Amino acid sequence: MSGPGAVDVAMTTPGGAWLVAALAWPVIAILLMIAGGGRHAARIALASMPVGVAVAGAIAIRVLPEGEALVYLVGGWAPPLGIALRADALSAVMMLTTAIVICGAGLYAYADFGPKSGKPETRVSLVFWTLLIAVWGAMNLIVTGHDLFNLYVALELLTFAAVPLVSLDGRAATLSAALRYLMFALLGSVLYLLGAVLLYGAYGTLDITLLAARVQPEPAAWVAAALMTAGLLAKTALFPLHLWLPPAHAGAPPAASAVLSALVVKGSFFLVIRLWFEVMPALWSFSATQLIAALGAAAILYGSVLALRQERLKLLIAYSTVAQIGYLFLMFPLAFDPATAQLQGGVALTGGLLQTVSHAFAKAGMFMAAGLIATALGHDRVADLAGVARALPISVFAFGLAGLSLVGLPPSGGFVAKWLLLSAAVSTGQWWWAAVLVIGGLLTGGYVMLVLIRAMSAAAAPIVPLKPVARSREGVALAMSLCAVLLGLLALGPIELPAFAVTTP
Amino acid sequence: MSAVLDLFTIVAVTAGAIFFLAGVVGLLRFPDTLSRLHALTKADNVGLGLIVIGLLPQAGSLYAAFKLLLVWLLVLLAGATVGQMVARVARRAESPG
Amino acid sequence: MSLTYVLEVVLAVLVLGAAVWTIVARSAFSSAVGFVSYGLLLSLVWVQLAAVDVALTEAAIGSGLTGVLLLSAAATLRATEGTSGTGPGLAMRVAAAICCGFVTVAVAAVVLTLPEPSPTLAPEVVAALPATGVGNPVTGVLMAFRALDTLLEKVVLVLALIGVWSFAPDRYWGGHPGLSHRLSADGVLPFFARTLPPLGVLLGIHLMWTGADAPGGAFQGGTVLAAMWLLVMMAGVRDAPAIRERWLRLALVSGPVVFLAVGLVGMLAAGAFLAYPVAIAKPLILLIEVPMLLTIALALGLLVAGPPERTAQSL
Amino acid sequence: MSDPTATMLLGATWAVPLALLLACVSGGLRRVMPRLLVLAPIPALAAAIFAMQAPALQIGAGRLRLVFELDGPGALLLGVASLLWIAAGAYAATYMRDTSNPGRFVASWLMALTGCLGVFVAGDLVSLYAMLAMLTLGASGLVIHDETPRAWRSGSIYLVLALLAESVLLVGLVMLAGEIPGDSLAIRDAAAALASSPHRDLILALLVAGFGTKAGLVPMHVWMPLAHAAAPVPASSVLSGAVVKVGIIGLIRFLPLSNSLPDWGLMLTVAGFVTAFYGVVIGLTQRHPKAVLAYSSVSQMGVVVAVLGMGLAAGDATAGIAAAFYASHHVLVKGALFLSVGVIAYTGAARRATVLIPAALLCLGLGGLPFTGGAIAKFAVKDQLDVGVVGWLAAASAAGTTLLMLHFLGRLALSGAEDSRATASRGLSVPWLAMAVTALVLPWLLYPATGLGPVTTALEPKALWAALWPVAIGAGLAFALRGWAERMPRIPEGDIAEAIDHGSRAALGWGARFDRLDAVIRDWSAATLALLLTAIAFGVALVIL
Amino acid sequence: MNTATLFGLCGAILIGLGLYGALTHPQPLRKLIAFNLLGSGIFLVFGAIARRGAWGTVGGDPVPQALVITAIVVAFAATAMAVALLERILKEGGQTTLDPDAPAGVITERRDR
Repeated sequence: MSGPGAVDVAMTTPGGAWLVAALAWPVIAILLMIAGGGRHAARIALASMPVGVAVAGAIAIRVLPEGEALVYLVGGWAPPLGIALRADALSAVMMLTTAIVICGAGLYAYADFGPKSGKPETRVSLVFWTLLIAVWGAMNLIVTGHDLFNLYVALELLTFAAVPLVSLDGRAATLSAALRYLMFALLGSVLYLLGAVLLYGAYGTLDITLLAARVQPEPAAWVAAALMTAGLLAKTALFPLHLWLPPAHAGAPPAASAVLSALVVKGSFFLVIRLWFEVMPALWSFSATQLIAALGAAAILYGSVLALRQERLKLLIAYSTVAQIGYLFLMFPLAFDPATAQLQGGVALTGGLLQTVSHAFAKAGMFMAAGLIATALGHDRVADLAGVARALPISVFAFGLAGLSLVGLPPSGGFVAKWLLLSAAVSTGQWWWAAVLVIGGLLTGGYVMLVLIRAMSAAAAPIVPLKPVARSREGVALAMSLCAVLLGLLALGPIELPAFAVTTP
Repeated sequence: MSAVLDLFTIVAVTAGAIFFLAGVVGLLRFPDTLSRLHALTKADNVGLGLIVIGLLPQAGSLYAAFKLLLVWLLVLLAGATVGQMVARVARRAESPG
Repeated sequence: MSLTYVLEVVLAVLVLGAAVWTIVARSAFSSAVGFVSYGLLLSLVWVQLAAVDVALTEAAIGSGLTGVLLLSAAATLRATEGTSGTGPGLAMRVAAAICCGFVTVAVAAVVLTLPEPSPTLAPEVVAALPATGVGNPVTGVLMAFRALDTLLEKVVLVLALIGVWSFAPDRYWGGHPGLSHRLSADGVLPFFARTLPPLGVLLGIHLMWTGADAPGGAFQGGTVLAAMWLLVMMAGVRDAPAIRERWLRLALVSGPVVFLAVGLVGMLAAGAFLAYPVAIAKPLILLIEVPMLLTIALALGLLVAGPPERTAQSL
Repeated sequence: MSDPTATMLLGATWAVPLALLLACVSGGLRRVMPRLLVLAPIPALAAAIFAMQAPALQIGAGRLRLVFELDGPGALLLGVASLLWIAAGAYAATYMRDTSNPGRFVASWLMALTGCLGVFVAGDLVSLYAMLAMLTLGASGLVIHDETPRAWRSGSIYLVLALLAESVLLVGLVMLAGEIPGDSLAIRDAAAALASSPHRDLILALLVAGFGTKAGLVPMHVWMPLAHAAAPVPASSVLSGAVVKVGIIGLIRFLPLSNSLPDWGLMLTVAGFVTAFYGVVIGLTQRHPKAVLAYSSVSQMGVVVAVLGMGLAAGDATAGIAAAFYASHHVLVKGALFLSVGVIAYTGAARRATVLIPAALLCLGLGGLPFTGGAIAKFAVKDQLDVGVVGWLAAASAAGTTLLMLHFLGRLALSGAEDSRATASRGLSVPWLAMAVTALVLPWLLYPATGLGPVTTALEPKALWAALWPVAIGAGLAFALRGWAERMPRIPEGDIAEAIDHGSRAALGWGARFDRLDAVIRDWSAATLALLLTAIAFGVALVIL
Repeated sequence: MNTATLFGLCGAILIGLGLYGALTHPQPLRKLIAFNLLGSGIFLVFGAIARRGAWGTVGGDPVPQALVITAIVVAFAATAMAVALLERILKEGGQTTLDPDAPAGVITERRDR
């Protein structure tokens, strides 16, 4: 049945039910874990992961080939009354990334948080797995949600899942990091909510497609756009709103850091894309796109320099995230078409998306490798890494490969992304962004090499790991980094990269 | 008939209001916590009681009247409890040791 | 200039006054007290805005439960108030005031320039309401048109609870939240806590039941139940349950489980996820709301009770 | 050899070393790897011999597909470079036997090897850039290998300059890619598109700056003396012999030689000769034989660039192959001479002649002594350099080179082992002698393949005289100035590198400022204010466009 | 000025107040209270919008009203989380301000959990 109030011809497309599956399975898994208790949580989580991968794959197979979006009207109620779910190419790519990274994190974390036989339920054994799957579910909702308020709930879901992950080890430092993260994230999401409220007041709907058709350049839209953008940037930790990120990401357990840095910040970034490219592509002025990219550029330079100055490996990686987030925002001015004064999908958007995905894999690999190094050494002082390369060659190799992608050297996905962004900058004649890309690459190379050279230098005495490091976990880290590198080989295929262009209704 | 009832209402409610006023004055003017409390709880309970009684004739149905009485009862209960607790705290605070 | 309008202006002034008080109050405790009264005034505002359901929710959750949380936190944290420093300097405060003022002005400008006639979904809701079998449009929106939000928000509650629990020290995991320290049999509060709950439970269920057609619903009902439970726990009549209890976990998830199950059945029976066959829409909604009431009551109560602070053995 | 196999060789050129590199992840393989280094470049040698006419190897179908192919200059340089890598690999197996950190050495070595040989077969922009990056990472690993403070400094300066060069190149390549019509990033199409591009000058500037740094053009030469002096002997041998040639091949491939650009030609020629003489002058002030050799490399690359400059000015396409031939001779000679430095360190006074005599032949050969490989190399570029004043400059640089190389010979003679009966192990002396012989003979065998004319013309009296007199002058000067070397001012290796140190120190100071700034920005109130300001800024940006 | 506009403006002011409190108060708990103020201000604006959407017998657009109910519950959950975190930090003797903690999250000697 279809809501009588339907103004819009939105219809559930064949295969749309997969979107329901993408939301339902994580909820089921979470409820099962809570009911089943921590002794079974790990098994339930790992068992449900194949399902999640399958669902993500099924959606990708339907969406990616010809970029036709899947739509599902929940309860059969068409917007504006009901809520629609919609998955386009962007969603599919993000879904796949989420699936792979979280599966990696799960396998990696099993040794830390897996069930201890005979023992009663422990705190982490329930909390970690529940929240890990919750992050997955929240990401799925964020990339498929098509209703601004529904997306607000998704954002909060993501925050509530992410914050406890930060303070999982219960040390005072990480607890305050978590509190800072929670408070700032809440500020961000209420600003987003305020914007959504104003949009409803002006246009009487929260559905993205309907809004895109109704939004006019007028005060309501301007204020809403500004507030929502700022709020989302706060959750994405774009410079100068990164206060919470370094301690939070550096303090969390490695598997959690990987998920936080690779995915969670991308959730709110994804909504920025939706907002700018889909809800109000015609609202943005040239100066606005320049402004957001200027923040990105500042983040790149600033974050990289601070990464160079960190004494702790995990903080270095966290600041590298601050810097890498900056790259994501360079695509906005490059996607701005002065002729139509519109943001348009194309090479720039593809580059930005590719940067998002390859950074997700690279950063996951880096944090996992760093975690193993820290476990083996008992510390993660960059200055004292000598000899690690011989003790943990695979981990260091994984770190190196991830670095390759962050620096943007071929054949990594990072390179292709950089190449696309550069060519977009050149073709639109915005040299300054090209310069930023290049300098950022140099600085990144600086801190990656800093770590690698230290790790490869000979130790006074060969290192004996404090704790044995399982080959399988090194393997997971390596796999993540390999994904980042092999992503570049996608570009070898005949895939029509601009196929990722957002289909503005 | 209804005029009488209205008159009754007016009288009762006004009386109740006066009790409230007295209670507030007591709250503001009395020297120590306990007597303040005494004034407040008593005056308010009686005041609310009068108002409720006054409103009973205006309540359209028996059900509504019952609800009004229930409200009064609940307030009495809560007022008594809270008064007790505050009094204990006050005594603990004023007589150290 | 009608009398009600004057009253509304007074109300607005009172609300703003209470708000200012919570900001400028010297101690966190009095600020929290201010927030509670602010919340109660706000629920009157909601009534004036013809949103009785919201008024109930605001009074129960926005003012009531949040108030309990803030008050107890203020009591606990009183010790640290001095340590947090004096906050930013004058220049920062001025800059902050200017920026916040700017935001206020911007929002106000939008409020004043909202289009006439205002876009509204009320007609659509009224038109579609019969298909849901419920009479209260708000409940209709919550349980049918935007059921997904409601379902997810149950998940949010449960997840937040897991988060709160995760802040417990490892040694207390599985134990009791730290509300009551000793079980006292006598005293006024315990008496109160024995007398009131039966009535409160009745009221809670009543609110949930009438919510279908009149103001009210699972949230408001659940909140009342949660309040009763908290009263019982705080008075020490019953100890807070150990969070490792299997029944507790099962009861917690029961709401979302049933909701999700009905939703999935809807895919087969009514052709869409979270769609109800028109014939049995209302019974289904009630079927969902009963376990939801339980989940909400438990989740809200435990969220206030906080993370476990005593091992399960130490009763 | 059939085409498909030859095409496969193009892939094996870089795939085989890469496979060995990946194998280093396993500790067991890492231990035997030093003995396998000598095998890694063999596919490249085969490719250089057989794969010149082979069809290009294409990987992938998209616009960013990888293309590998071999043109004349590429084949020439690939062949001699692989020879040097083989010899140096054998040499390293012995020389690095008891190094502290063999794992990193082989890893860096194979990385540099992959990149260096890969550059010569790279047929498209992406794979070219990839190989350059790989080369940089490996080479810097080799430079810092000894982990002395000197090595760290040289390594980091090298890394910074190389990455800088690559970034500049990347921008140039991306711009160039924008000019290529249709879906192709092949280097030949890019070079074709360059000449007619509206951004021609900007792109050329970027490319010349990038490849120029790689080839050590003054003033981007700083890294070369530092790196080559700091690296272990076999490493500096390949660095100075083979690795610097990636800059040359880059210039050869991208400069639009077939259509004349007088301004750019002149500019390059001037830059080339400045570099040539600068290298000689500074080199004369150096004490360490490896430093002297490094400066001679700077000078020689200057000559090659001058050749290309003249070719570009005249629009003479043969300049490419001529420059490549001249450069390939330098590969062999410089590689051999660096090896000799390691050999003589283990050779006592009694047997010193066995090292010095071949070294002397090579040195004079570099100056152009008739009948040496150097003579034919100089002869190959006469068409470019034998015109008017340039001819005199070329002759002067030849004389200067002779002088510099004799200075090197002197320093080499002083750096022998104390024990007069000491003798270098076969593992060192055999590769060195082999390279020496190759350097003297191979150019004569290769010359016909370049299609620059018959060898016999190089043996006519006129040609012999033209080759002889600059060498004689140089030798005369050396005799006249003997002993002056001690009185020369002492200029540190990498002369102007001091400036870079000052720069880096200043940078560190700035870093500390960043830390303080971060403490401010990450203060809660400041960040929240920033949040509001961001919102307001976007609002303003939206309202007033 | 009608009821909706009156309380809409009231909400706008509350938003400003909340932001100011969240920005300037040193204690996290006060920030939290301010944050709740900010939230309720936003809800109030939404309520005003709902009121403007009154139609026939329906006193206000029910969709925003329903959304506000959901949002209130979410805000409560957030507050509960923050309070729990705050009290735990107090017990751990951690700092109860939100200002940058230089060594946050660094791994000193790894303690086994």
